[in-house]
Amino acid sequence: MSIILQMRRIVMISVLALSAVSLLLMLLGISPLTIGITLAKGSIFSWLKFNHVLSVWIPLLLCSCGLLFTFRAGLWNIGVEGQVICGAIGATLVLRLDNTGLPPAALLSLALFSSFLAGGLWGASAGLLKTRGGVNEIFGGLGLNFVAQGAVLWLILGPWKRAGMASMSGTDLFPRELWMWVPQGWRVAPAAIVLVIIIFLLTSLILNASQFGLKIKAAGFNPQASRLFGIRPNLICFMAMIIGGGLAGLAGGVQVSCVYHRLIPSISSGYGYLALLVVMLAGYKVAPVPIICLLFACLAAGSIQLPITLQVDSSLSGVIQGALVLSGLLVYGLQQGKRRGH
Amino acid sequence: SSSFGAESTYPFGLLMVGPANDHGWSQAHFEAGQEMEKVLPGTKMIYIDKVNPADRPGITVPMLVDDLVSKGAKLIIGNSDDMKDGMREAAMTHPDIKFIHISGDDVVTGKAGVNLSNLMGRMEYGKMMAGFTAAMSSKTGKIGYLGPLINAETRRLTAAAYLGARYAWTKIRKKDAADLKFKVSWIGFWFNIPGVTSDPTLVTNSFINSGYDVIISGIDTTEALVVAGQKRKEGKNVWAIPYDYVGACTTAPKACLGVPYFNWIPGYTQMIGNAMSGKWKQEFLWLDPDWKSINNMKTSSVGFKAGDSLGEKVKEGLADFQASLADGSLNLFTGPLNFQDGTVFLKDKITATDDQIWNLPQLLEGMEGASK
Amino acid sequence: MEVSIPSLIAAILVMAAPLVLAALGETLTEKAGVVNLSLDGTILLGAMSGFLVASESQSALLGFIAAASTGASVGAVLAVIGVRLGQSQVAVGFALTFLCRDLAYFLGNPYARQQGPQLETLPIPILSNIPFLGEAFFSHSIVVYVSLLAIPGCYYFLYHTRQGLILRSVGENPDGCWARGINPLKVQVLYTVIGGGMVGLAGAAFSLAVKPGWGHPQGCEGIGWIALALVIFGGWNPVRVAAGAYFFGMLQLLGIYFQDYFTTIPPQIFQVAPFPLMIFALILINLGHKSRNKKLTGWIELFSGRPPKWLGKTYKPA
Amino acid sequence: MIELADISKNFGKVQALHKVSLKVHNSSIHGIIGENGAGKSTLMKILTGFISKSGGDFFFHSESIDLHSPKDARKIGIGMLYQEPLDFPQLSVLDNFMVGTADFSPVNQRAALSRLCTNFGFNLNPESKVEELTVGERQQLELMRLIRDGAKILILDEPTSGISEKQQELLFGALRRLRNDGVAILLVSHKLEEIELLCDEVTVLRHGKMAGYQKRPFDREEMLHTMFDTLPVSQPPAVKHIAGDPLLNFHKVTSHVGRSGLNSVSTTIRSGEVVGLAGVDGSGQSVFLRSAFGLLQPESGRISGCREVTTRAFIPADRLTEGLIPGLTIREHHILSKKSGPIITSKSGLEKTRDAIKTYSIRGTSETEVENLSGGNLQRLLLSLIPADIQLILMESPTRGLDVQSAAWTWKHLHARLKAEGAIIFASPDFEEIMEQSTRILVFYNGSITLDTPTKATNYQQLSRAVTGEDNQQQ
Ligand SMILES: Nc1ncnc2c1ncn2[C@@H]1O[C@H](COP(=O)(O)OP(=O)(O)OP(=O)(O)O)[C@@H](O)[C@H]1O
Ligand SMILES: Nc1ncnc2c1ncn2[C@@H]1O[C@H](COP(=O)(O)OP(=O)(O)OP(=O)(O)O)[C@@H](O)[C@H]1O
Ligand SMILES: [Mg+2]
Ligand SMILES: [Mg+2]
Repeated sequence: MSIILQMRRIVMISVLALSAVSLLLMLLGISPLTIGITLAKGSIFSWLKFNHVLSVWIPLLLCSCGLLFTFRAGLWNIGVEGQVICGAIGATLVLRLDNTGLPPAALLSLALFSSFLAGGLWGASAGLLKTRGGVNEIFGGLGLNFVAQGAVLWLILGPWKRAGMASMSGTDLFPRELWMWVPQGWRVAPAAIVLVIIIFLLTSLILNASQFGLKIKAAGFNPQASRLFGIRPNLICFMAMIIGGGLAGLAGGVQVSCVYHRLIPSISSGYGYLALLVVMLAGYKVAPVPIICLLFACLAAGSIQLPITLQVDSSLSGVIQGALVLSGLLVYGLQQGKRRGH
Repeated sequence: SSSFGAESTYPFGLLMVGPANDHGWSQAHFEAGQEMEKVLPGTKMIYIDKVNPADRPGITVPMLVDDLVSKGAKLIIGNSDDMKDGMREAAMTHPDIKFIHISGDDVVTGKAGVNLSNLMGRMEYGKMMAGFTAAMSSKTGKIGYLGPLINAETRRLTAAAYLGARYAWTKIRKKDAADLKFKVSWIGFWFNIPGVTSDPTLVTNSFINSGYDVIISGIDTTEALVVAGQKRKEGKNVWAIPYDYVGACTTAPKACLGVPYFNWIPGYTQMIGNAMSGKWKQEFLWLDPDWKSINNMKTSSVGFKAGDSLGEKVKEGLADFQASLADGSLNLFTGPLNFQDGTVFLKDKITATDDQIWNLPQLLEGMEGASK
Repeated sequence: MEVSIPSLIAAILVMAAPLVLAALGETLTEKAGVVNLSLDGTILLGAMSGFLVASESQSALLGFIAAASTGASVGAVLAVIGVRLGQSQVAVGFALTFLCRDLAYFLGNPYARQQGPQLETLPIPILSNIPFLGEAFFSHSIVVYVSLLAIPGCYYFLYHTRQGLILRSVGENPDGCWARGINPLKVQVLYTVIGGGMVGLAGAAFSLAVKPGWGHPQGCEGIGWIALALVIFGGWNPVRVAAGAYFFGMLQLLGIYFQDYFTTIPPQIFQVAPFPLMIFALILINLGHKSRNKKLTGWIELFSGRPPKWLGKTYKPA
Repeated sequence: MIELADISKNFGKVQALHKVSLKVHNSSIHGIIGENGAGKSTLMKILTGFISKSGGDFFFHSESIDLHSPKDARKIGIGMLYQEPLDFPQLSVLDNFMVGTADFSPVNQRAALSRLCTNFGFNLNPESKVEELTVGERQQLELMRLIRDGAKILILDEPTSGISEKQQELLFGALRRLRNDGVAILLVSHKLEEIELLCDEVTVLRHGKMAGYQKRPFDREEMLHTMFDTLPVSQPPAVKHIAGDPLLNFHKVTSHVGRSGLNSVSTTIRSGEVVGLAGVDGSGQSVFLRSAFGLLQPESGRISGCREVTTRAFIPADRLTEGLIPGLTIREHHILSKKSGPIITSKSGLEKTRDAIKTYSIRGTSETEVENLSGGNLQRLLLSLIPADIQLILMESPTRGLDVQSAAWTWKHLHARLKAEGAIIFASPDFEEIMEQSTRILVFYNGSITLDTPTKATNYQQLSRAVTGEDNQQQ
């Protein structure tokens, strides 16, 4: 698809969405401009706030990378939330181990690895439900989300609860040495940033420039024909689910080890669902994902300013995100309609 | 109102765990904060509500403190025990900013830096009155307590309510303690988080469906009162006693026996005042009601506002009860008292120390419901 | 806690009422071959608009009308992008879910936790005095009665009316309908909108009756997903879908009572219990379809149902 | 009563119909006959307004009208029985009967249904689900529905493919009655004996054009000639291969996929053979091919020999949707088809692809996405994708959509690369192709092999009789 068309599309989408939201705001007597400025101020105009943006960007991008795999395989992986939670549980499991004698760095890496594993397993189980149990992956994933939620609640109120307490506030804080290292004046761990960038590069390499990626694509586009090329669509889908779940799980690991330093019920922070919107808006392509993630992260982080400075509810940023995706779908639809010629 | 610190010399930040208009815990803080701007000229409140991971995913207390400080806040109030870790963390990163953590005890336990103080009101008394009115009004002798999460604070308050109820039941109504059912049902957090906590509406409903006719709310929001109001409309003779906020009864006046509430104005005035005038010192404030007039918003940190539906007899009984609590002639935390598991809490004639009350390890004998 | 059965039944009926409405609405939509995944958001938006209009106009009726039309318009958006323009219905549904949810919180914020009208209960004159049944079934708010009537209503419409038959045929084979002089697209659009309307009603049922009031959270979050699951659980059969809704309501309530008996299990767990159950049921159903064992299949056919053939696909007329 | 004048239809580039004209008289059965892809169904679908025509006029009682949808056609009493049944398998017989009726009253409709059943001697249980019916019974149901709707012009598109003799007789009985009641009937078919049994007049279509028209009595030879290109018969195969060792063995293979599936097919394919599968569309060829490749597992019976994927290649008739992966480029297809390294650079596979594009003269670049290729080029691409070391090549209509010389080229190429230990099996609706290219011919009829002969030993007439099932009739 030509760059010009790309550009036209991007412009159309943003104009459509933003004008819709602005109209709504003006009807409510709020100045869209002030909102825009506040959101910008609250996200990118100060180092600390940008740190906050990054702390959203990292897990969001991880989840989105995972989704890129599953979408390529033609799967609707709705289970991301649950996979994030399981990843978080996996990481906590390791970080709660005491007297392992391992150096913190090793323990942290182990935690991240186990979060990938846990998420992957959760993704795999959704895959199994689909391939073996014949449960539509949407509802399998959805159900597993609730199961994962149940598991984390049980852990927090049961085996892992704080001494003498039963509170949704979450588990005890991890000892400080198990917090991922953050330099003076920073609020996010550089290690996490590096990690997510590497993951993204790997994702684009695998999906756009590898035999495996091509096989995923083939299996997703046309399972029946892919068999003529000696591909086993079910197996490929299964692997895609594992990778997708693993990356989501990694996001959970990051949330635990870098952001909250403990396990909380809403550890997934809704990034699983937000990532779905990101990838949809990206038209299931790899390249735009990190930028859209950044945009969404800015909206999420900046939205805090709305109630503080304008007494406007933060959910506005969610409205903007939703409007963007919806107008994205609308524009795609219209353009395809044109190409079909009616 | 986007330019902070400009006209005001002493901006302070308020982090509220719930919505600023929850008719409960957070609203009480919010209105006290607003009052500060009048009481202490030069102060200016910067607030943010719904500070909890469910309502503001991915946002942590330290992040918000960073932001408030960047807006010029010189003192930060965090109003939930849920913020314990975050407040301590933030206090460490901002040594030159003063922090007030409500309901925490980092000062006592020595975990806090010098710039972090704790503030709380002695709600035990409020809860005792709540329990008293409940037991006085109950027809079935079954009192339900809608508990939030389980920790020392909630155990302490629930126990206090029970003691008040048992006193009314045995001493005033002259009934057998064994006939008084006092059941606690914990939802898991200070307010409803769909899919995470139990649904307080459901819990209250099931209380009432099982014959409990007075529901004492221990959570930040007013579901108990709302449901009780509904059930009254359906002709059931039930009441509720909300919590935290002086105006809580307005949600369903007919079903409201009264509300034990916090009034944060005195505490705020004292601590912020000191901080402004450079007399800040790390404190652990656990403020009494002003027994001369517990509903005096200037002076009393804890109050009990009787509801319209409270019968005259009960009103009088309550007055005497308050009086005897006031002159110290009555201390309900006096032995013999046993814990839920039957072990001895206080031997005969022994009265509990503040520390014993603050760190109550279990519910008391005679109460139903989980202790940890 | 010792339970009084009639009041327990009554409580279940109340809890499940909105769920029934939403699930039945979705059943209609899906029977016509369209997946409307936006339920969770639509319910919230309906709850908000219902509460907002009701408290402004002090008329619950207007509130319900507003909620219904909100839901219908959400359905219309899906119909345009997902049915007419042929974009993935799942994608559109998802985008709508989150857009609606946040829109609800945003627009409703000024009204959060304010006093609003709520439906009174209207005990049915004579019936409500019947000892056991009266309390259980006949002393409720209009919402509950409507939800109860909706079940046979829906069933009758689907299986005993001309329009109902057309609706089902479109979901099975649009080409066949086209060949019989029916325009499948029109039908799909129609029932996407109507189904959406019912989902909107469910929202108002929450904010004006079951959990009166509006706030963030309102307390009905997540119900939409449950409704969606129930449609599958009930095998696209209105009666079984409704049964599932009551089953779910019961589990929710029992969770509170179980708290006493299973003190080791946090009561919150019981809220998610229905989902593993649902998945398990689906697997069972699937195995039943696969297995050659006639007995097993026969037994499973009892509570299984095949999705409409055309579910979620976009129909392009020749 | 109805007249079609110069009807044309193109699907994108495909011209399915070109200036076809046709008159339909009442109380007459009009046969439409022609090979696969001749345009029969398309013409009929236009006649019912199911699809729109690109050109031409439509006269009803000699006044010009337009049909925008089956609704319009229904108004003037046109009803069609489609080639692939357009009913609702999940719904009950009665429901199917009632969909779209104005008068919706189960009681009346049930009565109407049973009345029609007795009239025609059909026997359907209103309650049973349609998916439990046989193809024949589903047709009966549709037929009765059309009668109920008062169809004056009945169109039946290949009603007899895959239905039993008994049902066929029932059906024909019904059709004759209807004709005598004054209904005009259009009968699309492949099968000569049906035409001869039933029709009063017949129109032959070839490649979307009118090829001929006859009234009773029919001249069979003439009809066959106009249906298929007649060439000098039994021209010796272009190639001679000596049949070697067994390569693939079918033993009593039965399958129920598709219209007619396979019923206990047994045969052995030997190396060096070029086997042509002849038969009317839907007679079992593609199930045979798919089973041979391993896409379909037979319900019973055994397929042995040449089992591992690397030794087989399959080119399905529906090239784009079954054989290739729309969305991927030519180069990506080549990368997939050959074992190459884990990492793909802008270089990888480029050389091979360029060569392939040159040698197979595919109109497109290495980065063209396959859905943008024309039918002929799709086929060339598929051929170019067949790895070198392949033993067994399976093809459905190998040269459909290729012009004469590229078809010839294709075959030359295929024979050239067919090594001594290899074999080719191809299904084709085109007799010339089979006669010319194959060394051995298998004729399929209703899912079984009715004729297995060396090409030398057979001739064109026998073949065309075999595929239309006449030999069976005579036996
Ligand atoms: N929807 C379509 N899109 C593109 N091409 C089509 C379509 N339908 C039919 N064609 C093409 O039009 C030509 C005529 O098709 P048609 O189905 O009318 O043939 P037919 O005579 O019915 O063959 P058969 O005997 O196999 O039914 C064929 O080349 C076919 O590929
Ligand atoms: N593996 C399969 N899966 C699904 N459908 C199949 C399969 N194999 C064949 N079919 C379809 O079943 C129908 C009848 O197949 P059959 O082999 O009897 O007809 P054919 O004439 O040999 O093949 P075609 O119809 O493609 O010319 C065809 O539409 C064919 O596409
Ligand atoms: Mg045809
Ligand atoms: Mg064929």
